[in-house]
Amino acid sequence: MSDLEQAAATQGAPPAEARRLPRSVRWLLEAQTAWIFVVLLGMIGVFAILKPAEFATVDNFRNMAVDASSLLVIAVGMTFVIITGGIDLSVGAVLVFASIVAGKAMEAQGGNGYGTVLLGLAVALVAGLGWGLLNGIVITRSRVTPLIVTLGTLGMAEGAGLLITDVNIRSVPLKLTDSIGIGRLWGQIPYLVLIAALVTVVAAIALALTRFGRYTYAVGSNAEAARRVGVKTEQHLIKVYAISGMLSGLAGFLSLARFSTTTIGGHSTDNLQAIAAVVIGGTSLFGGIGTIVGSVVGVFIPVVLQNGFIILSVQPYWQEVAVGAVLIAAVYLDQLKRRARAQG
Amino acid sequence: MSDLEQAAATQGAPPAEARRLPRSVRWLLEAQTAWIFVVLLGMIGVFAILKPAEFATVDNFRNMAVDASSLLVIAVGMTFVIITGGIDLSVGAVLVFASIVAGKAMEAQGGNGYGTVLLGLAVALVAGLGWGLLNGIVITRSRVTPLIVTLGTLGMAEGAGLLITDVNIRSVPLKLTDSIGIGRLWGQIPYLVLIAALVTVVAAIALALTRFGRYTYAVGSNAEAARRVGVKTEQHLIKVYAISGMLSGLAGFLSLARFSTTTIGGHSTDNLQAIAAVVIGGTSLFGGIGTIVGSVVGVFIPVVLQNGFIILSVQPYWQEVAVGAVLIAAVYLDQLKRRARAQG
Amino acid sequence: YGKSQKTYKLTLLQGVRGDEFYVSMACGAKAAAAKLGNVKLDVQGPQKFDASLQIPILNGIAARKPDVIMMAPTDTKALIAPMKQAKASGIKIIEVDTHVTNASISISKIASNNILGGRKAAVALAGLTGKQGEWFVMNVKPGISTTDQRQKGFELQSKTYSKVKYLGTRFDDDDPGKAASITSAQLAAHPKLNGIFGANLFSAEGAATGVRNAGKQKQVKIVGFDAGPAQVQQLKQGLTQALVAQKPYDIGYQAVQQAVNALTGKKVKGKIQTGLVIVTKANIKQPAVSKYLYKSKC
Amino acid sequence: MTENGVVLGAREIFKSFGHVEALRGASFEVRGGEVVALVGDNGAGKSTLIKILSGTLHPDAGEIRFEGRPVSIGSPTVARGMGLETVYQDLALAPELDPAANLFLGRELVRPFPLSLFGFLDKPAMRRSAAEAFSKLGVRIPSVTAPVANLSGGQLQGVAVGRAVNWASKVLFMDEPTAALGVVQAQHVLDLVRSVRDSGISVVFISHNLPQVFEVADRIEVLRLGRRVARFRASEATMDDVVAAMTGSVEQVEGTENGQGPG
Amino acid sequence: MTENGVVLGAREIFKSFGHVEALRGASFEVRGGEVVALVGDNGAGKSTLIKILSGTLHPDAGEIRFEGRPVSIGSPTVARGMGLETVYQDLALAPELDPAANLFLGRELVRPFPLSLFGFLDKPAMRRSAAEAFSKLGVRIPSVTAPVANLSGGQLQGVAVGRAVNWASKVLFMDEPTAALGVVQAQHVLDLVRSVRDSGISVVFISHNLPQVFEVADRIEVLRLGRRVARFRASEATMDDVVAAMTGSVEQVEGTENGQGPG
Ligand SMILES: Nc1ncnc2c1ncn2[C@@H]1O[C@H](COP(=O)(O)OP(=O)(O)OP(=O)(O)O)[C@@H](O)[C@H]1O
Ligand SMILES: Nc1ncnc2c1ncn2[C@@H]1O[C@H](COP(=O)(O)OP(=O)(O)OP(=O)(O)O)[C@@H](O)[C@H]1O
Ligand SMILES: [Mg+2]
Ligand SMILES: [Mg+2]
Repeated sequence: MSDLEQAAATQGAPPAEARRLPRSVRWLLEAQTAWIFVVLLGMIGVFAILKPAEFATVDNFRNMAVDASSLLVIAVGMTFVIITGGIDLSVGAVLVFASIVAGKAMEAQGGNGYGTVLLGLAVALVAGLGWGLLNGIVITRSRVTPLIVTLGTLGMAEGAGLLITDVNIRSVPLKLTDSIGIGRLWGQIPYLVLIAALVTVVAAIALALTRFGRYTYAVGSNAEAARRVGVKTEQHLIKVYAISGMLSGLAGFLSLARFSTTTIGGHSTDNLQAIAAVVIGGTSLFGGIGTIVGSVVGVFIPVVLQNGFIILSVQPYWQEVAVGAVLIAAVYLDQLKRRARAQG
Repeated sequence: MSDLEQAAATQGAPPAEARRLPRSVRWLLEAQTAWIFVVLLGMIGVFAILKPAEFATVDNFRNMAVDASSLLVIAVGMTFVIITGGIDLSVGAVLVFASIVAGKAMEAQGGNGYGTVLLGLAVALVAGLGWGLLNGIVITRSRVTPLIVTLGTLGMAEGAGLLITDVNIRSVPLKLTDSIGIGRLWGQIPYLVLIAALVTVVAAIALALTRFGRYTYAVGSNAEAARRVGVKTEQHLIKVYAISGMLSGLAGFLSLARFSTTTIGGHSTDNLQAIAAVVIGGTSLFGGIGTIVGSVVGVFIPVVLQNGFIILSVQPYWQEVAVGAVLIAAVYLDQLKRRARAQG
Repeated sequence: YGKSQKTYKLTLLQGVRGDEFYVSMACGAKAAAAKLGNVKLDVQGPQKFDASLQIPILNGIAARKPDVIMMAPTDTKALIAPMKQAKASGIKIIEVDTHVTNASISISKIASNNILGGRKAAVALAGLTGKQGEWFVMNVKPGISTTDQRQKGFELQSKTYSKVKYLGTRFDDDDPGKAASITSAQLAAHPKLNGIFGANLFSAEGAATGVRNAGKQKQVKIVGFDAGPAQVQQLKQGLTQALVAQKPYDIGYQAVQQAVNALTGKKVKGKIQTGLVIVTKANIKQPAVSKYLYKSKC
Repeated sequence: MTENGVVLGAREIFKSFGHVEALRGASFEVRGGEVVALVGDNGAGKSTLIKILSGTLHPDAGEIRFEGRPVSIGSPTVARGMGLETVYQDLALAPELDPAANLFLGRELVRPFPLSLFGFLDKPAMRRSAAEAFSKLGVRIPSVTAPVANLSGGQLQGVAVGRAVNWASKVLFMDEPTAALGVVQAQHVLDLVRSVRDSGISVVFISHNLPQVFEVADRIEVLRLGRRVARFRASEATMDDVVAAMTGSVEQVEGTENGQGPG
Repeated sequence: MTENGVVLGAREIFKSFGHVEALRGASFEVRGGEVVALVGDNGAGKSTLIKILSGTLHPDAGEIRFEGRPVSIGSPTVARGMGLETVYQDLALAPELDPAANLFLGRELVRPFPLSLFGFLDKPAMRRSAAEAFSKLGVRIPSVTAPVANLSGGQLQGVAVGRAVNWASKVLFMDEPTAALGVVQAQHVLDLVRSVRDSGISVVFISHNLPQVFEVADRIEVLRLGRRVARFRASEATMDDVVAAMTGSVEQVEGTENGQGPG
């Protein structure tokens, strides 16, 4: 037995009960995000018990999932950005910009078929990608802090979008609304939810299992160290901001499909909502730590709270107070449990 | 000559020219914030040359100063918070809450004299202080990250304010509006500006010259180290958030005086504006670095840009694009110059 | 020297920029300016309907010293001081759409009545639902005078219907997504819900999306406010069933006329009320109605 | 002072981090006016023990006695109040502050009344006495007014040592204070340790550099896997004895010291 | 290889940080298959020189030759490509990653085709070979899958050393690799240095611990105030010679080595 193994055997061994559980369950229990997930389940449980007929219905869950989908897409990109120790305030503005240019493109193309829809998707993605690249390049070249750069591009994207059209575009192809906007796979799973879920799963895999994800953590944990071992940190940061931009573009397209119109001016708090979701999910604003699963939970907690409180007919102002308080409590509980686990 | 002095003489000596300048000038040149200040002066210069008759008037500068005053008060508190490595999202909501309770208190008291005004001031300050203390206590006790805690209290303060009244209070004593709101010292200096300037100067001195300021930097630089040398870091953090809350309360009172009504619909972007101002001014979001003077400049840059562009009759959307771009450029220039200076 | 006509500098300060209501108002103003010929019109507006954002812009405009500022004050009190200041520097002021409580500042007030608009919305909803059921208002956020008044008007009128249960107001922070999710939840909580008043564009849009998500288009009727292209599109698609339209084009047109009247020494009307129109799928084609649909471009 | 002249004593200290048991019943003593070296392998628990004695960590179990009375060192402030100062292994410096500020951190000099009421700092005085303290130590620092972030490893350590020496009045803990120091600077620190001892302050000296240990220490205590396994009079032990204890090839009976009986 | 067997040579390197001149014309040579110690006082410029040779910093002036050809080491990737690996004084570890991830950082093992296209990490393989590498080094690490943030100083250093040793193929730079190591672990590292050397890789060994230096080094180069002031054959020099050079009381003529003529 080598020193290392010996050390592991005496010091690092998991407690006996955990060893008896199957690997996947153990992983779930030990995962960083497990507890905030439990908190979310707890909330759902409470609401379901209080209002089983109204809250705990397939329809209601489906609606909540749809409500969360576009923010989820943004929050996924934001997770990568925040893990690198950065921040992206421009997401909402890029969303609006992308939906404007995509709408314009589809309007110009005319037609009402899948071709037009695909064109719109491509334009939205490219528009988002463009702003993301701009963010990444300016951040790495100028070394101006991401908060300022993305605040600047926020204004620029918003202004540029409004210059293209200062009113909401309305002639979105019906096909788009019917298919993605309100369509459901097998009549059950809304395509909006499906797309968001797909993006989330791919991102979660990329972050947890690939070299790209590893470098994302490394850059956020110690950028200088990453650079010294040969990670192209600047290139990597550009990629990360590009992804965040592109996902904002996708969210813009989804919002176009859902509302069948651009929603200029309706996304000024998207950035804060996404950041909050990511942080609720346990990602550190200082970088190096975080998971996609956490961000998913972080997106759903406010959605579930709001839905649940409305169903409980809580007064709107009381609701705000309650959401604020429960939010803090949820994150606190999460930390408490995690710390307790760390103490063994 | 001791080793240390020897080393200082050979290595750390300032360049000859700097040594010949008087101390105060040298200090200004070497101060961290000098360059962003030069950038601001440059902007003012450009606008003044382009539109001397309209931009470079006493009236216009006075108006800009008034416009900046209440954000400045908030940004001063935010500077302390960010230097500790924290963040305070609740400022705008606390502002609204404080102006509501102060308005209610003055309404209840009735009367139109200085007594009523002072009561309002006291109530606003206490209300702000209360939320600030809550922020600080929850952050230090629960160890939940400040972003989440202050996001929670944002919702709570907003909801609580609206529970008290969801229509704007309009019966603000005339004395308040006439004196603080639109009054001017010697017919020249608006009291709003005077109060903001006073707060700023006191805060700048406290941060730069007192033990309180030193501990603020220390906590942001290395909280664990500060704790180990006996700094009561938790107590200090509570004080810092209390100050931020109290200044938000003051800003609420000022806004009451200026608008003669509570502005419960506004202020949702005050937090981001204040954070941006502080960061433009060179304070690091990671803590340990920053100055009040920088934040002052950071508050004024967007104000001057907007005012200048309006006077130049730039289209509103182009304005947004331009403000975004110039913002990035300004901070970039600042960094470039600072780096060049560091390279000697 | 030939007798050259003097050019008048006018500025329109909107309550919020990019909103089709104000775009149409600007269109009306531009049309009037083009017709008169000797008017140079500049349009500015804050990003949000917010006094603290509008005042710096007003100050900037005042520094440029146009002859007349036509403006929609975003607060009835907050704007008094800066408007007074602008007036003191010799600029004439016309209030459009909204006004401050101090009536002596402006030379003319041109507006439609938002409380009345809210009442009309309730009347329209009553017509659609047979004066019975459960209703609520989807609104932006408290503290905005125009939407507050619409909500108030709606509430006053709804309470006159004995078979209507008024569920109160929910706020969406001008986020259509939030409006949609609130609507979903309201539908889950109140199965008998059959009427929603969306007090502004995103509120109506989000409410419609929420109803569509829940698949309850048949049961729930939605009345929106304003008649921008997006709202009209919703109406045509059957997402909303009625719109309360103001006449912003007229407001803008009249404002420029009054401004020039004032500058040329002609008689100025101190107060002009422009009316309100209810737009439904049935009447939208009628020229008397369609001419009041808002413009997205001039 | 007390029996045996023990100033500070720890008995049967336990401390775990999650599943890692850093200390498993460690004991330790510091006597008046001595230099005691605390040695042990990496991960033996030396730093953890020091952090507990300086109030930075709290033991899970165990007793601490100071000048004969049982005490609870609840916070670093308590420890400082008792005259215990520490050079931490991670140095515990604030990188954005300058050397003078770091030296006086938590003990700032303030200007005379009435400015003292507001806590106005006397920066020139602090700068002056910091410069003195460092030159006494022979630490060369490019500038007392630039942030310590860019100092070399050795310079940083100099700042940390300077700070602790400046303030200690009873016991000075030094957790590998010479690890990053050059030969000359290390010699300065060893001289300093002796002169601190000669001024009546006890020094706890942690180091992996056994020649240095034997150069300054009066006594040596050896920690292994979270327990004290041996104590030596430096004058009577050899390096091989110490290494044998550290690696576990020999274990003394607790309480004896180089064959001395307890007491 | 080239004249004198010099693998890597630096001549007249200058580097300033603001007003601080860290290197003022420093020269340095590494020959094939040797252990060369680079010694000097705190702040002498050792770390700066190493960072320049490993592509982390760029010199203001000066020439670098690798295997006889002048080269420009523009980035750490270039240096790694040339077979140069470094244990940095600040260790350059990512605290939030685990030891295995740190060991393979920048050189991750990926799963076989087609998963390799997407850069899927082969975590079990990395964990296994990391465990092997560490056990070879004798570094005890509580867990290869927990973040390194909470490791003790010595354990951290073990991780950094393990990483560099694992990858070096021409020259291994070690900037104070034993500073935080226990006696036993330090001995492990010294053994390792020798076995690396014996496998034909040159080692540059920076340390303030002169006994260790004399134990492993074939040659010793001395840096003082940013310049090379002396070179010794370890077998022919004494500690006093080296200390004298470091402190400036004796200065060799550049280019000579223990009295040897140049060439
Ligand atoms: N905050 C912490 N969290 C988790 N484990 C810790 C923590 N601090 C120390 N440990 C673990 O406790 C054990 C003892 O650590 P300690 O730092 O006291 O050792 P040491 O004797 O000082 O070693 P070194 O000579 O390397 O500095 C080690 O296994 C270490 O990994
Ligand atoms: N990034 C930097 N910015 C400013 N000054 C620096 C920087 N890096 C090093 N220096 C300065 O350059 C000089 C040489 O530093 P270096 O780290 O190379 O010394 P060293 O020989 O490695 O010392 P030590 O033995 O203490 O590690 C020191 O005075 C140091 O303060
Ligand atoms: Mg230690
Ligand atoms: Mg070094």
